[in-house]
Amino acid sequence: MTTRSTRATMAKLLAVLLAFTLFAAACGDDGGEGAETDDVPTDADDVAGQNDETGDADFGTDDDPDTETTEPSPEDVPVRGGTLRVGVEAETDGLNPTSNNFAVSAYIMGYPIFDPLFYFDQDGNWFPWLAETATPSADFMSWDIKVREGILFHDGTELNAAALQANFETAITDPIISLAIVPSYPPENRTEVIDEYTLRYNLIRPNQHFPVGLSSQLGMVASADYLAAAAAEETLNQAPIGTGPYVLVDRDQDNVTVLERNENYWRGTDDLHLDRIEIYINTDTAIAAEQLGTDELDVVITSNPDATLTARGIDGVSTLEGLYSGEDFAMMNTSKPPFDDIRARQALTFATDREGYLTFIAQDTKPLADSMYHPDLKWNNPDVVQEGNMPELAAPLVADYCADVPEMCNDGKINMELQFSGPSVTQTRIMDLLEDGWQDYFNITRDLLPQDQHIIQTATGQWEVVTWRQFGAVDPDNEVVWLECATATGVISLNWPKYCDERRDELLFEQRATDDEARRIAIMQEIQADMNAAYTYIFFTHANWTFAIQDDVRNLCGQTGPGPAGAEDESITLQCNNQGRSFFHNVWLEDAS
Amino acid sequence: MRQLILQRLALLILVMFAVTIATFASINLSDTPLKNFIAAGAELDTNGHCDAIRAGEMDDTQQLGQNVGDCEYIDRIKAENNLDDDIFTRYGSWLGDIASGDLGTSTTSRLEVSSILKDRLPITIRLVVMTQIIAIGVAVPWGLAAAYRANRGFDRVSTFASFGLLSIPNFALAVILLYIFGIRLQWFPTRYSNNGWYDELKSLFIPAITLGVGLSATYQRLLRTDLITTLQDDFVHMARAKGMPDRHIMYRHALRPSMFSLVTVFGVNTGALLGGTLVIETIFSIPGVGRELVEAVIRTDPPVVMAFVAVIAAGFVIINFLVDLLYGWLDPRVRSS
Amino acid sequence: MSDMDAETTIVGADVDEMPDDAVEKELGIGFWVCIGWLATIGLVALLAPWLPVTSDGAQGGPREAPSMSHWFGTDANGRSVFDLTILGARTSLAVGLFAIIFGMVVGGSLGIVAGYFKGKVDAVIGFIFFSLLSFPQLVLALLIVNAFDQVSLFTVAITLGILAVAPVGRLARAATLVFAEREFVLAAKVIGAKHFRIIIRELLPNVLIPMAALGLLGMGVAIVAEGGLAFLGLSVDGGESWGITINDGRQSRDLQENPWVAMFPIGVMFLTILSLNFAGDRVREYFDVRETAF
Amino acid sequence: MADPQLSVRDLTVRFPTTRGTVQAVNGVSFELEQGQMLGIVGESGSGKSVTAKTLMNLLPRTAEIEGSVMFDGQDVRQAAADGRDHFWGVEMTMVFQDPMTSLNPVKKCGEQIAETIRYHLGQSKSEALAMAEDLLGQVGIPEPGKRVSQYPHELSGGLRQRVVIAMALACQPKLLIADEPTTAVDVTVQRHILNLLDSLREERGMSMILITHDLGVARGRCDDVAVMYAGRIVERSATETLFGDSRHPYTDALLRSIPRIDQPSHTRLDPIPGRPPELINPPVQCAYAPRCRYAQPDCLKSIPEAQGVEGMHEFACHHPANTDQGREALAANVAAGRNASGMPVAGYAGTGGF
Repeated sequence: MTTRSTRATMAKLLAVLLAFTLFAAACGDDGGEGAETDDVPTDADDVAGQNDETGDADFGTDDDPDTETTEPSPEDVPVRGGTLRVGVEAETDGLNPTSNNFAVSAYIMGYPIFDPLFYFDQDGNWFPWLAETATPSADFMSWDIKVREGILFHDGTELNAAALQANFETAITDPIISLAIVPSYPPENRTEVIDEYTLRYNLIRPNQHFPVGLSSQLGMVASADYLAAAAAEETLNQAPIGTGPYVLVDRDQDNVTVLERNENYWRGTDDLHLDRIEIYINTDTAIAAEQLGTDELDVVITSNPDATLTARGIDGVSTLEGLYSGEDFAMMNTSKPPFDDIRARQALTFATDREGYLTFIAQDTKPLADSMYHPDLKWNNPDVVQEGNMPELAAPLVADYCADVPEMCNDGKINMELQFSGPSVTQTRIMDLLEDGWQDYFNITRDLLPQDQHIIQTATGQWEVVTWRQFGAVDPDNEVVWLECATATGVISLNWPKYCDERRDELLFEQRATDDEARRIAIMQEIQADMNAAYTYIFFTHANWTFAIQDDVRNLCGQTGPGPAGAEDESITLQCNNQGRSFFHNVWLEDAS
Repeated sequence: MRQLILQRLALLILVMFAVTIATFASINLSDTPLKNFIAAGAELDTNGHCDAIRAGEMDDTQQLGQNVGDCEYIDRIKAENNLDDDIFTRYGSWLGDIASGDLGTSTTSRLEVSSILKDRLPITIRLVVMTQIIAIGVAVPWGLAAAYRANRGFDRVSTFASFGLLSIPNFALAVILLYIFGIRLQWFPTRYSNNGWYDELKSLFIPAITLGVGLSATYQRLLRTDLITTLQDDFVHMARAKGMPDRHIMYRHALRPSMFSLVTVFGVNTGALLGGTLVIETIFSIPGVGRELVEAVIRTDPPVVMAFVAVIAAGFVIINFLVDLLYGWLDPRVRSS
Repeated sequence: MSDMDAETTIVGADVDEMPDDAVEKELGIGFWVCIGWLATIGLVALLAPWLPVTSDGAQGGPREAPSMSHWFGTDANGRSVFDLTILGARTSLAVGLFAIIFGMVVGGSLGIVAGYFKGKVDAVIGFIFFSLLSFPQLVLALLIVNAFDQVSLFTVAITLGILAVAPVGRLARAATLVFAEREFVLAAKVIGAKHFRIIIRELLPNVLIPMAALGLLGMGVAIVAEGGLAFLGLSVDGGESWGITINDGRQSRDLQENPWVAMFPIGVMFLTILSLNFAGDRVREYFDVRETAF
Repeated sequence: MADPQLSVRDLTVRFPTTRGTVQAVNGVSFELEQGQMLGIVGESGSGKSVTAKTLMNLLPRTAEIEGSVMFDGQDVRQAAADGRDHFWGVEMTMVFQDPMTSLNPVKKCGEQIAETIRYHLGQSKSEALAMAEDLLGQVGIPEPGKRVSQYPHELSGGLRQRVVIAMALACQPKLLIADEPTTAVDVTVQRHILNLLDSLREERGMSMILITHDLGVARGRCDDVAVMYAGRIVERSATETLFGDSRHPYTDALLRSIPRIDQPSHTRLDPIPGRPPELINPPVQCAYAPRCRYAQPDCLKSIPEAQGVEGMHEFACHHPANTDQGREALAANVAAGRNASGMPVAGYAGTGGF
């Protein structure tokens, strides 16, 4: 009926936008409303297997003295049984990877249900999981993905090329998910079934990194029968069917999602230690962290500094903190006044209280950021310095601007709108803090919007200043989409500030065309300098996605994916804490009975 | 009796109209992402590309950036959402759906509103019932004890205490109790859980206490005042003259005729609680009606908001009707008139 | 509309020779203590712009314990909780006062008109009141507040004022029904006084007394409701109120390590609500107004 | 002579209030023999009901009580202090003036009677209900079987008072106190009720105290009458003595206010000029003096002691009526046109025909 499909469309429209956002910024700090699909397939030119970057950013770091990590010791003997209770910050609209946008909480629920086609090892290199091989053509214009034989979905149907194709076709015709993939494919003949288990993907540009894109939501494969059913009955988006080690048995929205061991798992069930995984939604993550102390949860995943601090303070709980998970920043819309004028952008930047942000908001759980890369990462340009806390420099700029554009000023201050999402205590605190710094030079009107609307207004350019979280991708090529001129125009722009710089475009595409790492580093460093000079972003801090874990939870970072076909036992240790995402299939509880 | 029921039914229907129209109007006043999106599309289409595309003179994929932003897509969304219809037409179509038993689908989770309601309502009802049991369970003995020795030591202290309890904002109490009993003492869980009835009861206990404390003070005060009046009645003296023990007189004679105000306020509060648990549900992460409603309002999910508000308002009317029936039980004089 | 506002008759106790212990009525010292507290808070709120208090910028480090320089300590953003409490009083009291005045003006007028004219007018107004009451209160507030782009003090006050209309109105109606039958009103009718004149001269002064008692209680309710909205994150944008400050300091970590952020405003709010409740109750008792259902 | 069944000695009841202490009952003494009927007569505020409520242990806890009350050799005040069970309701009981309010409106009549029986006599519910039905028959209620399951509001005033009486008699009390049992019922049923009480008393050999403001009601029923004024018994004697030869000017005035003394009055007392005195800090004088046609200056100086024949005819007056002393005082006041406290005094229109 009409109304239903309408609403569906509307919801999809929303989700589309979410799909684009690497952000969580706004809200991530507080209640993790964040949607992060950073693995947007792009025509990256890194060749499979040559991925020697060690940019496995999201790893337990040792640069923070407070951080403890749980390292599995060889003597540890797995204990079978028990229920792992995981707390996440937000609910997800659904768990159908071809039509729901996946944020952290969806990945937490989704990875155990769906095996991905590819994933990353400890060094950040991709390896095939459901896939057996990934074979590019000589010009990297097409890739043949062959899946392992004999794998069954939870509904008993077989994983084969047809299933793969069904997933791809559903995703690319879905208004949401298609946005992320359509640009990389030709209008016709996007996929071809080569044989029972092999599907060919045809691209419009050479891409050496194609499998990377199939490590996330887009690489999760659902049963074809299920997808057909879900297309007809949308509530099935809450009851996904995959091939994974755990099966969804119950889902009570906004409360708990329950998974149980898949006794027919294709890799065998010997290493699936947990009987059951329960994922709880708790929008107040500081309370969620307390629930570790009260033994109501075993693991809490959060980006909220208060929660991180709470977890650090609980006996018997350790934290696994990832500081390469992106950056928190404010940005300005350069497509309309006042921030089309660099003087206004500079004034705002100079007046920003970054030190206050570090002290009051981040509470030293995450370091100040100067650019889109953490200093530990090779891509970082150490010469770039994010300005701020220099209000004295703002005054002449504002006076100057107001003399030229009096209609944008009142009482010698520039009028601006500060848009943020909420309601959220942390967001409000951030706004209070920023406003304290800015209000001497700007007349600030606040615009508090619900998450969805905040994203839409931002994507459609109906904003002046927002706070955001973004970047942090393993490969810099994945950042191109946020920075290129092509996405600075249109109804929806992924280049949020709508800032187009021809020179930067050239650099971005040069980077994409080469596999010379030194050159790529040089390019990225230059781009960081350009971004800094354009005054479109005001970086605050690097983000910190924290896993807070009870000590009896073992092996979070020792989990493995399948080895090469025919040698599945030669399992590969997985990357741990990937921007708040994790698997749980090899985890065990020390005190499970 | 039949007339009373018919009258109440008419009232119920009228109230439903008033409440849903008001809700529909206010939820449609809110900006929705959709409206903003279409507005953005229209803003960018100043040079009339969409008209050109509609006329088939232009290839739509080249215009307006991304494919979702294309004209066809915008047109389709507008049509599907009846955005060109006026608000009355849209309200009418909502009513039509309701009349045919279709509460619609959430605009975000795409779940049937009826199934969301089926999940949420029982939890809130259980919370409200627990709250009222606690409130009444405390208030009745307390009111009896206070009225029994009115204006004496216990009564004075209890009057003071009741003012105190009445004056604690329940969100503040929630925060304090959650901290003390959930986190420090760990006697009760800090969030809703429902592994069996005992588990659920336990997890709803502190929220119910939080809501019940203020209510019990309200009830106690009403009951005490009425009891003091009743205790001056001759039939109470008569009962004493008959040598009935005090306990018997308090419970069997004085209590029932003194419950009118209490029952009235009890009814009003039960109705009000159905829609009044939202702050507590938010604080204690209880997936009940209130929390869902808050979230639905914030994310602008009209079908959910409409259905939930309608159910709560209906509950209010029905409970008040039941209270009217209860008067009859309390006092046979009402019954016969 | 319903039986809820039916006047309950107090069964006359046969006190016969028993001395009537109805002491000479007085408001009592408690009442004046409460009024004193309210006056102090009100005065401080009124004078806040001229007091050395500010919510702009950090006054100290984050979450500093109470000290001589920050009597109530500082919050997570390093702002003085004492200052926030004073500035919050401005919002909370203004919202409470405005809401109840709105409720008294609108609800009171409707209630008196309904009670005076009775009949169809009464039925219509009674229906409006009943509908307003059957609307879940905070949800109604939520809907109204959500419909505004920018939540200002005025928005919140009007919203809570709308909530106050029905309870105040029903009380005014019930009181009017009683007084409309009294001799002085009947006498005025007999001598042909105009309706408007009767309402203003004869009814209003009498109906105002119970309304004033309810007004004090209602102001407390409005202040708490504002706090509730703040807890849902929907109070005044960028403003300070007790609810907002309490909400800022309510997380368990705050309660454990820096309870002052939430506890001081809770204490001040509690005392204020207590004073309003107590003073309202005394006024009610003083003028012998029966405790009402709402 | 054996001890009387009920003996009240120097009963004093005070109520502390914020304005001062109310002297509700002041040194009241009287006796009642088994099977006899005593009338206590007085205006509102004379202390008659307080006296009755003292016997019934119905006074508020704030009341300060002195003196002794003995019933059948048992100390009633001690029983009250001990919270004795099965004393009130079994030994003695009371009927109140207003049957509309003395029945619990929310309980069925039968139930209200039965609960007493069940509690005191330990009968089962059905037995008690059967007994209740029987009692209703005894007090002359038609169709008792139907009445048992009716609510009080479904009965007429007269029937209700009969239900109250049945309720009071449920446990065969030895003493029944009837506090203005007919004031609230219809004129036509007053006599029926009084006669019913009288015959029940005789049947059961029960003692009774009839409290009334109407001397006419007492006449012909009561063996003795005590007249109370301002918390004191001002005159006490056998009924016939009182009617024939009253001594206290107050009694005299009461008698004069009854137009036809040989018929039960259905009119209220004609008001005696003035109002009963304040009971808080009363001046040391005869309380009746301000309203007394006989009052002389000495009446304003001291409270008259009881005189006359103890146990037969006692009165407390400096200038008793129907004595020479009284006649002199009255004549002097009539001559002066006013009494000692300034109240205007005129001669009676007719001579008293007693």
